[in-house]
Amino acid sequence: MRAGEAGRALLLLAVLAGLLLPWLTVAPNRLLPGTATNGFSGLGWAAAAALAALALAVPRRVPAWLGAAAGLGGVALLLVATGWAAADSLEGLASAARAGLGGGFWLGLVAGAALVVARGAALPGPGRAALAAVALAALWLPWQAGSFESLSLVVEYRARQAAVHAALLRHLMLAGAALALALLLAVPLAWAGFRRPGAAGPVGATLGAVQVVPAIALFAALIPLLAGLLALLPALRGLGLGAIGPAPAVLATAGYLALPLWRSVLGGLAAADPAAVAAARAMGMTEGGITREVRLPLALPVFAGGLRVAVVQAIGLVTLGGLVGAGGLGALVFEGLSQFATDLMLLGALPIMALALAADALIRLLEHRLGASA
Amino acid sequence: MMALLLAAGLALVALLPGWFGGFPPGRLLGLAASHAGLALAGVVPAALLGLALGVLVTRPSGRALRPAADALAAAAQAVPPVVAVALAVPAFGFGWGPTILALLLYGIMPVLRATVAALEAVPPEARLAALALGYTPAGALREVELPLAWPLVLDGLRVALVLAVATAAVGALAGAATLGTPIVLGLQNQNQLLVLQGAAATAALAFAAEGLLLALAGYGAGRGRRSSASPASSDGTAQSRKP
Amino acid sequence: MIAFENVSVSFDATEALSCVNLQVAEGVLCALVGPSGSGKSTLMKLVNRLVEPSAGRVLVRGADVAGQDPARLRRSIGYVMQSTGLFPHRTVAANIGTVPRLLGWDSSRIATRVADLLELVQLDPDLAQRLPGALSGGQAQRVGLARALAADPDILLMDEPFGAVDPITRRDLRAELRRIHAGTGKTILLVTHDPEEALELASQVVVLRDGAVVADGAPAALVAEDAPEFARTLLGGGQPGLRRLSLLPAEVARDACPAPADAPALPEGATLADALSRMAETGRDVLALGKGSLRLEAVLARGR
Amino acid sequence: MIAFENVSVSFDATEALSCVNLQVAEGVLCALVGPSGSGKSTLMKLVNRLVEPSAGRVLVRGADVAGQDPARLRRSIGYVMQSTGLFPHRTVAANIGTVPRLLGWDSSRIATRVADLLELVQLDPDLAQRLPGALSGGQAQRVGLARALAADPDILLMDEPFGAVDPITRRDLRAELRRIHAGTGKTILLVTHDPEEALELASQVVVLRDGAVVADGAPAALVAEDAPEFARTLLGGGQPGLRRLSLLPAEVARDACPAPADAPALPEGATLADALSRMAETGRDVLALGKGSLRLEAVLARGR
Amino acid sequence: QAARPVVVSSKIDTEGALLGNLILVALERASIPTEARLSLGPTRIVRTALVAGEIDLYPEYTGNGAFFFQQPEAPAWRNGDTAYEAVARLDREANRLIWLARAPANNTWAIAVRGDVARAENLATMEDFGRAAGAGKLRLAASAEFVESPAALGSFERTYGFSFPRDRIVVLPGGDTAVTMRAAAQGISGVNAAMVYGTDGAISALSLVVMQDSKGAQIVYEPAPVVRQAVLEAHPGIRAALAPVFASLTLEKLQQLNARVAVEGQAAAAVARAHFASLG
Ligand SMILES: Nc1ncnc2c1ncn2[C@@H]1O[C@H](COP(=O)(O)OP(=O)(O)OP(=O)(O)O)[C@@H](O)[C@H]1O
Ligand SMILES: Nc1ncnc2c1ncn2[C@@H]1O[C@H](COP(=O)(O)OP(=O)(O)OP(=O)(O)O)[C@@H](O)[C@H]1O
Ligand SMILES: [Mg+2]
Ligand SMILES: [Mg+2]
Repeated sequence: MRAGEAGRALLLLAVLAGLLLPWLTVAPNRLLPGTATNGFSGLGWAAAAALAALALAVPRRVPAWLGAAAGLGGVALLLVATGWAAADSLEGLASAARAGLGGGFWLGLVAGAALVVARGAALPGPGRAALAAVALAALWLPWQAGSFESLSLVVEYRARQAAVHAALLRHLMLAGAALALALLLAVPLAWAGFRRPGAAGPVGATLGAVQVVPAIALFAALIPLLAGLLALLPALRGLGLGAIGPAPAVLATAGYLALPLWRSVLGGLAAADPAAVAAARAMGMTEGGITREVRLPLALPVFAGGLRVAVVQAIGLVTLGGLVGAGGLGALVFEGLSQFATDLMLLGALPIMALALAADALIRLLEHRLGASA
Repeated sequence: MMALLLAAGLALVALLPGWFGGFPPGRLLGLAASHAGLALAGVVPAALLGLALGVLVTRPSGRALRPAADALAAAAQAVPPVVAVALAVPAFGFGWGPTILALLLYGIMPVLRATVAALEAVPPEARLAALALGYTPAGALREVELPLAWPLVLDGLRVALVLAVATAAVGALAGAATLGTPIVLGLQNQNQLLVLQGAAATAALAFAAEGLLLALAGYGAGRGRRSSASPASSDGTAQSRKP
Repeated sequence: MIAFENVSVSFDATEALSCVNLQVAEGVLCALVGPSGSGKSTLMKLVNRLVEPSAGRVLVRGADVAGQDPARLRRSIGYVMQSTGLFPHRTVAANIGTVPRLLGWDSSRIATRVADLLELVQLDPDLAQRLPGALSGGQAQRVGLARALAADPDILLMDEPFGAVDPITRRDLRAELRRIHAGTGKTILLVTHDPEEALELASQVVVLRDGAVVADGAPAALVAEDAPEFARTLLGGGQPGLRRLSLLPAEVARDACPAPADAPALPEGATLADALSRMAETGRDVLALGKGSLRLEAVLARGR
Repeated sequence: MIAFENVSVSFDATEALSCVNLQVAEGVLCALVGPSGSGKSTLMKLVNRLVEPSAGRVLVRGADVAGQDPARLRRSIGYVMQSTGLFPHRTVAANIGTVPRLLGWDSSRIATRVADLLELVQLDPDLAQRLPGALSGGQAQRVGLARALAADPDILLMDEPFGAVDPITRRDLRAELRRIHAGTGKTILLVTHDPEEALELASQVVVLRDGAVVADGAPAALVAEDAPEFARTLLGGGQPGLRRLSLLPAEVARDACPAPADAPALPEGATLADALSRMAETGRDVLALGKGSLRLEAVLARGR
Repeated sequence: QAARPVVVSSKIDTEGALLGNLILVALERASIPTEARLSLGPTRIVRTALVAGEIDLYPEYTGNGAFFFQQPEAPAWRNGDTAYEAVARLDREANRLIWLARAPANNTWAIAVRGDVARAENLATMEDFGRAAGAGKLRLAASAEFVESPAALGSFERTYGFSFPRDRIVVLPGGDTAVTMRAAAQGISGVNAAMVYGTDGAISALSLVVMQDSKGAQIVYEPAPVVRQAVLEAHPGIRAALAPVFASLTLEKLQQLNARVAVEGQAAAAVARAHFASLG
């Protein structure tokens, strides 16, 4: 499959999504399944224009910047037109009526975005930055203009705006704390395993064993464990440790993160060019010096790879904190779950995905920098 | 086979309480069978998709899709399986459907990452030699790149399988008969014993699956290299356990 | 057999080859020499389409390679790399049998061929079932050579085939190659860093510099006084006179008159440089060569 | 300066060295040659305790190394590896300054030293801030050499330092090393695969085979007719007579009588082999050498 | 102790959020300092937290005492007054927890059927349901607890003399009524009957019809604030502040308020504030 064909496949996916799957659904309230309209009949001329713009992004003859810009325009137009169509479809209905986004919309959005990313990847650094800025503007302007206010997802957001913001912040803090704790655990263990390869096996097995415990069970099992611990050592309460809330969430998440981090640190330490290590030794560096000055710096790129996995996992796993009173976006998700309200679940889940993607991109950038300097 | 020993031990932990008022062993075994089937049904498409994507984005023609594929896999990994299950129920009904979707989303990233890393680790000389000898690109992939990448890919598959077995427990929330059933029941009724039984049984199943996968892979590798006198065709566990 | 017509190759920013014109006739062993990065490997890879020209044409057996199926073309051309490029997951026998298998030979024919090739490159048949990881450098190079020869291609490309082995093994492999070339009459393109190797093995030497052919001719011509300065320095190694002598068989200076009875004898196949060395060792100015003799003045006269 | 007394080294099953006795005097450049796996690297690593003897003693500057702190010992001995072993994450300047930094020099002194060393190994000062990845093979080798010289050690260990570079660069680096050795009078242990290099650079050549010293002496002695057969074959390369001539400066055969006016001149510092090459090139049997002359018979007579 | 704010919590479901917010508003108006830890988790977590002293107060259902004290068969739980008295006594003695005045709304287990099915089959009470159960026209979505606990489906079956074919039940181990109701309303996997709670707001919005439990087969679940005795002593005003609020929550009122959150998607806090304001 040539690059152009990949693009064509994505375009086809977007078209099929629009043709065959529900794009917008209109329901009398947020619980009932709505009646679906497909993308093209709902969006009218805008759908045709958006698809034309996306189609311009496909051929490889078109320069990358133009292709990316056209694709971006197409995606933005799809979004805005969907917002307008939602407003139209709610005209004259009761206030509880909702316009939800269907599977076709999401699939079309993903296909369109993938097309833009694929074209944008060919741009030089500043070009990519500009593309990202334009993409943000293309979302921000219609958001400010209220184009999306009729979408059920936005209605849910408006109903609990402050809570969503607080949850986002808290989610980040929880994930950060879990990551920090996991690092505190994994780095020394990896170091020990590197110095004494015999120790690596059992440590790996232990950390691996955590992975096989179902997450819901681990999160919940930590509560009685912590409660017992606190009953034995009430002083810990003074440190802000509680059986409910952030403590079990952070602990359980850290437990899952320890393995990828441990692996990447260990792998990174072992990855140092043996010639460089031999040279360091031959020049009279002590073992500690060799580690500090040669192994660790050379391990950083490998380590960044493991960190990326761990960060994405942290952001995903901390969601279960919503079950143990830790708050965060997980609380929104589980509130949505308890009402079986799809849009409320999405309101929690979409920012989680966005956070994960942002963190992934950020660390990738860091990795790139490290890779370039090493 | 340490994994299989562990599995046996954990299975005992899971089953024993059944005779002292815990979850009945017969039902637990039934759930385990269904759990295993569900995990397999989720991990097989995830593995195939992850492999296919990994191969695609390492081809010269698919390289442009690499960032998009990475981002998609990361996003998929970030969706908590519980959420994926809940979102999928209206479309797929109760039972296996939504769970398989969640497992699929969760399993792609490890396989994709491992496949990409493994294919990139194939010595460039071997790849060049394959082309220079007159392999078609597909032939070089099939006969040179994939066999050389296999140990690392297998590692990714192992991770995906273990994750799938552990994660399939959430299927209980969608009404699928899995080892998550005693866990969720125990959580609701504050019965720690049920939670322990479910968790131990799940872990046992995960270890057993890992052991079986490695045994199968070791068998395959052993057959492929049976005739070789080299020490390279060693026990798969030792190799893939290395970080 | 192989012709480059106005060929240029660009990689992104760098121009690896510019306007190369070159003919290599059938049965010739042509050595490509030049500093690192001068484009030797690139030139060689044009022949089996591992690299595509950005301008110009490459003709193999009279036909433009651009129109040929790459996989088919490559199966018809042997290729030996410096780093051997053996498949680490396949046994020696399977490595050697790769191209025959791609060509669809039946397995008994492949087995026979593998056994023949192991003999040809003087490897113990017991090695056939080893994996490449368990071979020494020299053994691996021989396997690489055998693999390239497997389907009996009429063209052989060799990219620094002896770069990674120690000088003793290297001398053996060089002799091997000479023997195989003499025995099969294949057209061989050989990249080497070693001027001595180029002069000793090749009947045509091509000197590359910064992507251009700066000299192309018989070895002796390239170390002659009128050869391009760069080629002379590269190949002559500071003693172009001796280098020339080392290119000439002793016979060319033979004198029909028999040598004195006590004159040291020169073995068959020796070069004029060998003769000079022997004279220095023995302190004599006449050697016996076959039925005739070889005199110091006659030897020196050939160095011009 | 360096002495091995009945040294043996075993790794698990293999005996890498057995009963080696060897002295290297102060200021000597000693070349270690031998086939792959013969124990050259192992012998060298004994000196800075990268390898410990399983029997026998290693003396450096008169003291047994076994009693010395490895890190201190190593800082006092320069070490250059074939694969350079440069730190890929550090600039050229930081790489060169490693040992001075370990020794606690202040940064301005290190900076001065680095600048001096870059000049010594003839590298552009602009390279100082590059990372090793951005260097050519020859440049990287020079940086490795500069790094080993940084703290002005009186002993230098060089393990195939020029293995990975092309022959033109290699010739330059060789000249560099000769110059540095002549200028500083360091004791140098040099492992090389290249017999020519060993003969050209070293004042002492040690031939190893299967972990034992099979020959040890001045270069000329090892290609003489009475030298051990193995050493002769390894070093002589089939032309021991010419090899001997290439080890002798032209002056040894000079004739005080002036040469004819039209005789070609031989440059200062040329060897007898150079003279022979020049004679072959020009077809003359007399060359002008300084105020005197050099005759063909006199040259050949020295080949014995 | 007096300076420490009262940590108010609630379960992670619609009604929990609503009741928790109501409690918060009421305490705020009574100038009692509060700290909100609403939607903390499922019953087990919130209950554990209260017993452990991590939180001070949350709304719980009287009938759950049957399970907290492991006596699901005791007849006391089947009557509103006796259930309240029993749980209040047991918790005070065992855990020093005080049950404050309860709401007159029974959030008990019930079974609801799709409106069209109910009309076609003429289903209105559990007797009707029992008759239709064996006919193979109904498929029930329910939590594992509902199906397996003798006090739930078992009690219905015993009281009304029917037995629901187990192969026609979609069992959801963690199943919430939001899911079961939606399944029935939407016909997911062929479901047309659902386990529901009496006060579920979505019942009418989803066009479901609740089968009347005319014989009182179920344990009574009336919501009431439960508070730690020490905290109540420190803030005696809590009792008076909450009593009128809970008294206002009749079954219909609670259904309405729940519907505003679950069906219309208003924030629980906003709904709670509006209701509190309407009390005057
Ligand atoms: N795939 C490639 N992409 C970009 N540049 C390349 C590529 N292959 C070769 N080059 C560049 O083309 C030039 C010629 O390279 P080539 O490998 O042909 O040199 P060479 O003579 O074989 O050198 P060496 O002796 O080091 O093998 C070099 O500048 C090299 O960096
Ligand atoms: N760390 C080690 N462990 C085990 N065996 C070793 C080790 N280092 C060297 N040997 C063995 O000792 C012998 C001598 O090795 P050494 O590296 O000294 O050879 P060498 O002469 O330097 O060879 P080369 O020219 O290939 O570098 C070889 O057989 C080698 O395999
Ligand atoms: Mg090359
Ligand atoms: Mg060595």
